[in-house]
Amino acid sequence: MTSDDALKTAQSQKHATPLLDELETGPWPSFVTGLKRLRDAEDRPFAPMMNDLLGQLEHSYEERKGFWKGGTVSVFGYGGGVIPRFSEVADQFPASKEFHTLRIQPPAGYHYTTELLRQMCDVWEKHGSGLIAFHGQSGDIMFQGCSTENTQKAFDEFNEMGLDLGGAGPALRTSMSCVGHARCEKSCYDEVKAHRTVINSFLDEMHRPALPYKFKFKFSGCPNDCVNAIHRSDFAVLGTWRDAMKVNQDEVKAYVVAHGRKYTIDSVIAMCPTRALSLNDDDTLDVDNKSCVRCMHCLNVMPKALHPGDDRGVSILLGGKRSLKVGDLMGTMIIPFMKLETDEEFDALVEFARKLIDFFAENALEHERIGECMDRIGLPAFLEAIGVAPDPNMVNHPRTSSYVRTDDFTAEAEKYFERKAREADLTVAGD
Amino acid sequence: MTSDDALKTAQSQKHATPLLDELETGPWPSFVTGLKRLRDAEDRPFAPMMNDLLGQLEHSYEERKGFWKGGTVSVFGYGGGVIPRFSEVADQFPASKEFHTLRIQPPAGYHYTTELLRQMCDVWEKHGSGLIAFHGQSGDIMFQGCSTENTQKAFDEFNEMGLDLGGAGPALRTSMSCVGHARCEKSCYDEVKAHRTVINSFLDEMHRPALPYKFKFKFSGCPNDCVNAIHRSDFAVLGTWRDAMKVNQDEVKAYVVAHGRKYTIDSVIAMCPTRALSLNDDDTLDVDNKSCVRCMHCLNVMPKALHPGDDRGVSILLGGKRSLKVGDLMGTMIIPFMKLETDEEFDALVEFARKLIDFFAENALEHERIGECMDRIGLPAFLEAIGVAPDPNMVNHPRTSSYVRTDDFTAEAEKYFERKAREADLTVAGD
Amino acid sequence: MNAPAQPRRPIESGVPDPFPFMHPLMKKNYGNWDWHDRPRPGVLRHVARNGDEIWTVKAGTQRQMDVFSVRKLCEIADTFAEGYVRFTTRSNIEFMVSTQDKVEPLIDALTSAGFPVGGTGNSVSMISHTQGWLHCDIPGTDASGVVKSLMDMMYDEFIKEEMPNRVKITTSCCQINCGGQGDISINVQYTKPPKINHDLVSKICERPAVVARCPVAAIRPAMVNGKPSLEVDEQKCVCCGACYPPCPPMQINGADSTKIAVWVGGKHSNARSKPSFHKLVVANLPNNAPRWPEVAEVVRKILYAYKDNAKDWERMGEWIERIGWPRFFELTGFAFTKHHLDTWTGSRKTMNMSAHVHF
Amino acid sequence: MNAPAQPRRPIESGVPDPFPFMHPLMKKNYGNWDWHDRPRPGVLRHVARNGDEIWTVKAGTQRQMDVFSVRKLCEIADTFAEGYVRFTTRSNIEFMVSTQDKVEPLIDALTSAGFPVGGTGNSVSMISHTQGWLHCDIPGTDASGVVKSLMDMMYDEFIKEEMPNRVKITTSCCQINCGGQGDISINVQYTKPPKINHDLVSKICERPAVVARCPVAAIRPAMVNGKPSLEVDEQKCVCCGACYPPCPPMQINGADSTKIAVWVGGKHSNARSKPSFHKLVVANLPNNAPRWPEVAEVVRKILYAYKDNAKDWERMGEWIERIGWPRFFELTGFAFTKHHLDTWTGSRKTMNMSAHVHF
Repeated sequence: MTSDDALKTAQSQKHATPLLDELETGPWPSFVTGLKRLRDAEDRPFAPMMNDLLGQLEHSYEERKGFWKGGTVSVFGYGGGVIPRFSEVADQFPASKEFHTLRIQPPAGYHYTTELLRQMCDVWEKHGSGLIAFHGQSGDIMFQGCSTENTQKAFDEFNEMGLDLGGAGPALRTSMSCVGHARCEKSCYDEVKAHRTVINSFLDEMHRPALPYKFKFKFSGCPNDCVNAIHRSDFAVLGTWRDAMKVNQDEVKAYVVAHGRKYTIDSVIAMCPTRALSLNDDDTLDVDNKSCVRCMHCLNVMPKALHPGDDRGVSILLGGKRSLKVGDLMGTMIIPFMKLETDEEFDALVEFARKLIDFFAENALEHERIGECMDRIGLPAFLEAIGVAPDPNMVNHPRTSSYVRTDDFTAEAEKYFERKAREADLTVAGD
Repeated sequence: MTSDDALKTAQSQKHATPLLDELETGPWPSFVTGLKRLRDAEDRPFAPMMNDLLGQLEHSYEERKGFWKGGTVSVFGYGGGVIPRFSEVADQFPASKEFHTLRIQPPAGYHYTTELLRQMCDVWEKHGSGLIAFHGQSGDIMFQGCSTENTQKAFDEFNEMGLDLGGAGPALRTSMSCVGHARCEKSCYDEVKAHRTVINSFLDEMHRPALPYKFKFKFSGCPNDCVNAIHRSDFAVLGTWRDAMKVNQDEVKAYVVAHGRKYTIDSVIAMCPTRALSLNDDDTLDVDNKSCVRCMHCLNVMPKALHPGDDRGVSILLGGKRSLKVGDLMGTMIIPFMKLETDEEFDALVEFARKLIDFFAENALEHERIGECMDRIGLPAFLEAIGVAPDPNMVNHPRTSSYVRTDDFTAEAEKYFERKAREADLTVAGD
Repeated sequence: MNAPAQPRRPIESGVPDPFPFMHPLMKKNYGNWDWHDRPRPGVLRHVARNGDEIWTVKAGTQRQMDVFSVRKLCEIADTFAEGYVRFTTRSNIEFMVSTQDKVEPLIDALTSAGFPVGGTGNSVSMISHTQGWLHCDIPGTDASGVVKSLMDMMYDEFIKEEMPNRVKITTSCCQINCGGQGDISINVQYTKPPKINHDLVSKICERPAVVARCPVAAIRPAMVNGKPSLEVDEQKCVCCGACYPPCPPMQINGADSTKIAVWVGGKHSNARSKPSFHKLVVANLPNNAPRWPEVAEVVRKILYAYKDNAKDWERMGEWIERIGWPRFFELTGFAFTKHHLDTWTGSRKTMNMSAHVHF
Repeated sequence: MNAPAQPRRPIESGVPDPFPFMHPLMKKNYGNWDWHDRPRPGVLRHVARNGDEIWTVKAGTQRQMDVFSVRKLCEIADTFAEGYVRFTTRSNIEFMVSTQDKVEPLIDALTSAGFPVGGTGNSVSMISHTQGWLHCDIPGTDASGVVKSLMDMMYDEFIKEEMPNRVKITTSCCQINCGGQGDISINVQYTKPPKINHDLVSKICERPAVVARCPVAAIRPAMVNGKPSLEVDEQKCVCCGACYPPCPPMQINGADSTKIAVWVGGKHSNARSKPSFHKLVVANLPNNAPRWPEVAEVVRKILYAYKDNAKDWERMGEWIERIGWPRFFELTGFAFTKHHLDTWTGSRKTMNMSAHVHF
């Protein structure tokens, strides 16, 4: 049959989806039921598209194969942010032959009013499929299912609402931050400010992809790292503190009374990774803050008794990524501590980010992430390039291999002592 | 002056050793004083040799450079065991122009009677320099300083005493075992029997070097590994046990009384690497033997209270070595447990050792240690070659990389289940 | 003839300011929270330094949501809560209210609308997942379907807090593994080298880029049937599928060869142990749409071995570290094979170079 | 003319049976010991299951011993002990006696003969060392001299048991590091590429074997002055000296370029933590014979930082793991430089891929 006939058929008759139907049973909310609701909204422009979408998905379930291919779709002025999808089986499912995704950056921290959500739905019912994901692995709201023709229209309306496209391709990507300051007692810095200040300083890199490969920032308020920054971003900003944790000994005692001594020792004291905790015979807690690595375990378990210290700031880790191509990497600790309170300190964060992006743009190979680039050139060369001095917190331990040429060791040591002397002067001056 | 004149001078006059003299001060026994005693024993044949030896050593201290070169010296019937040393400055120090070392294997466990030591001294005063090291890094007694001519004579006398040369070059090397059964409550197998049974089965490989590179066995009675087998041998045999450790709760309580609760928790309980220990509220010890990794810490600290279990045997680790050329390697756990009590079990150990030596001889590259060979071909191929089934105790954790072709996974899993079924049958049959 | 309308220039507004959309108590106490507890599964109470309290009710969603579901959630938020919601990284929705008395009615409303309340504390939270057949251009499976099947199986563990510590599960539709690390990870594992359509390679693929993409240097340019194409050294190929995205004619998926592997012990948090990668448990599971029962069974075995045996606060990987991998394979009944021995760069450091053993 | 005498054929007797040389109580209770304690530094009491006791007195030696020293030790063993001795892996000598009353006179005899009694329990034991200028063909320094100098400095720590745990120190005269891993390791570190005597290379060296020996593939065959020789790519060369043993004309030692590096945290035992390699602290120390004062000062700083700060039973490396490397460098006053960042194969896994930091 011709494509026109197929279109009519599609409008007049719903595809059978016996395999997908099996995903409507069971207690968890069913995405299939949702897709069908869209298909069955026959007064809406997206109903035929969603019927064919369901048809194609059922076809995938039958064949155990995907039937989308990429292509090129963008909005005026931007090079990225739309994920184009063209059907390879459009002859059978013509109404969903174009099913692009708009990646839209959510408010930092994923806060929404019902009003904002409804406005989004309004736009998406008009121009798109009615299918939305909160959120993609990328941290975007994914408005999934838009024809090529409607992409610009949908974007224009979202953009007028104050929303902007996210990143895709070899570009700065959409970022994420945890709930942090907004509702969490562990939060060590203003995540919203950091997230927005950094990302909004580099929108050109997001909207007009020109980097060797993707580059991601993520912001977690403490080492619990609820947005998985260390592994899932090239540039991870995690809250931490430099001084002693705060201990409320009465609450500690209350915990021991409530849970028992043996249990407290086994599940708190003995689980400290650096043996920085000891329970005194009077059931107060003895904390060796010099040995504490800010792992958060005891703070997590005793949220009333223990809190981060007052001298808060951030650590920055660089180079996290998934498998391709050298294998998974976690980010490496590069800046153990920086303060992040004053505007100058936020500026310094942006400047460091700029230095990194510039280094990445100039030095990474095509399709190479910053973590792979660090591995390729080695940490010493990388640090020199970005102007950061070596610090023992960057490594689990110093080198174990003697295979290195050390004839400039004494000169390098001198640099260290000079730097320490300068830092000591600054500290004195700052007191 | 001619060489003859120099020889006369050497005999008539002692070299000044102002630098070495500085090593005669201080409380620790001075090797220099010992060397001088030999030089000054003017009635002995070795005095001139030791005078020139001191002269050459002083020259090294002045120039900060060594002046020995290798060469070829051996005894009849053997290809190794003598370390040849020829002086590069023999014109100045002619009497020590040949200063070879005989590597002699000590009794397993380094046991000596004064009679044996005196017999050794007698031989060495007659044919050698009078300088002996107990013992070299190789585990040999090093009789240092013998002329080419006297090497055979010295060996013949040692050999008649029941002593044999050790290994050198690309060969089976001299082994070591800890004091073990002879005086240690931690000992989990008969180290002397293992050491002698294994090494004396392969003397041909020791005396006639024909392997790709050195191959070392070492025997430690428990995981404290007092002879450093894991790192310093290709084939490390360490005692261990499979059942529960033995706990004397009265001695535990006595320890807590003597040392205090907090101290006991901090220095015993919290130092257990797998949190397998917990102190009950009545000061008895709660041991989770399934989680215990036999690290020995608690047994070391409480030797009266805690002992290895009864079901003792050995673990075998393969591939330890120093830097050259891939960097240091510790041995990898290959046989987590084998019994070593009956003659059949000792035979099985020898057979496994034979399999390893054969594999090494056939597959290693020139100057490649077994650990490097394992790295080069990968653990799966190595295990297949030596006929050992994969075991989770061989690794810290299973693979983290998905980069492997797994289409035969199900067949491999079948092999595992069949093996487990066979083992279960054997266990039932053995009960 | 009219001049064409000038297209609209984008307003490059970037990340939206969240404060206009943030619950008033969160705005008021921004940066000043003191502690929190969990009065019941699915409910958090946060207390500010000034004594203010905010109550959060957390519910699971299907992630791929139709506008009707979104509007339903809005309706609940307006009727039973205070009009403010947020989403978590794992696609749960949170409703914030200022008084405790709103909590129970809100829970009832969500539950009766089919949204399970839970996912807090030591529960099995929603599975983090990727796009799959629904929207991806290179998928080996359909994450949405796998997740729905698994969450049905683990529903009780979402609405309760009975796990030793939180359980974060991920799925991925190809070996790029966008789903990331998880306490349990369910990922596509290809088992055969790509099948190459040599007629299309030179038309579609930038051949040097494809050659460069291979992690094991198994791809080389070749003339096939007189056409420039690419060939794969099947001895070297690790079947990772890295060549497929830049070169769709190198089809890595096959109805028989696209399999599922299950991994355990991945961890993103720094709590106690450092972040860690997940480790292989089982490979070669069938890609059995629509409900993947074999995968669900494997996940169930792992989950309940953990629930029954781990001590409080041990995450999956930490539990296994303590009891040892031999015992893990024993408790779960899976096979340990040569494929569990790492062979990738750095594998030497995964070997047990010690006498530490578990019996 | 007489036929030449037939040379004597060796008796391949291998490892001697130790039982004829073993103290009678050790033979009697072989495999049946129950526990031990240390009544004082240098003395061990072992108790057998049947109640038998054996007392061991441990003393330090110079390792490179003249026969007169050996005979002196024999004399002490016959007069004050029971004629049986053994040596430890670290060249200490042990005298076994069957009754406690022999212990004090034996200690006195050893002490007055200049042999320090100690090296037991949590002491600094004798330094494990290599041959050096005295006997090695490739040495960069003289281990015997370094060891004598250091043991003089640490004498008190040998005869006392005041360390947090045992301290095992090693020295090595070249980068092959025959001395092995130590809590503190004092090793030669070459700092310049080999100086090649091109006239001798082709005569003395098997060139392909030398090329193969280089860990960084920096050596290649070359014609120099019309002679076949070898050349070194100095950009690649890591100055390890691996080429020097198979090719003495590639001289790696130089009065100015042979330096000493000090490493910490190596550990052979499986107690608590798995065995570990030592890590770099300071490089480029002068090879300052005859007493190496700069090296001794570095070792002293490390040793006393450990003694003053570690908790009971922490070995050097375990102490540093707890307090963190930043604090270690702070307490000892050494510099942390780019050279402390590992660049060798597998170095990625030495990086801190976590938010765990020490301040």
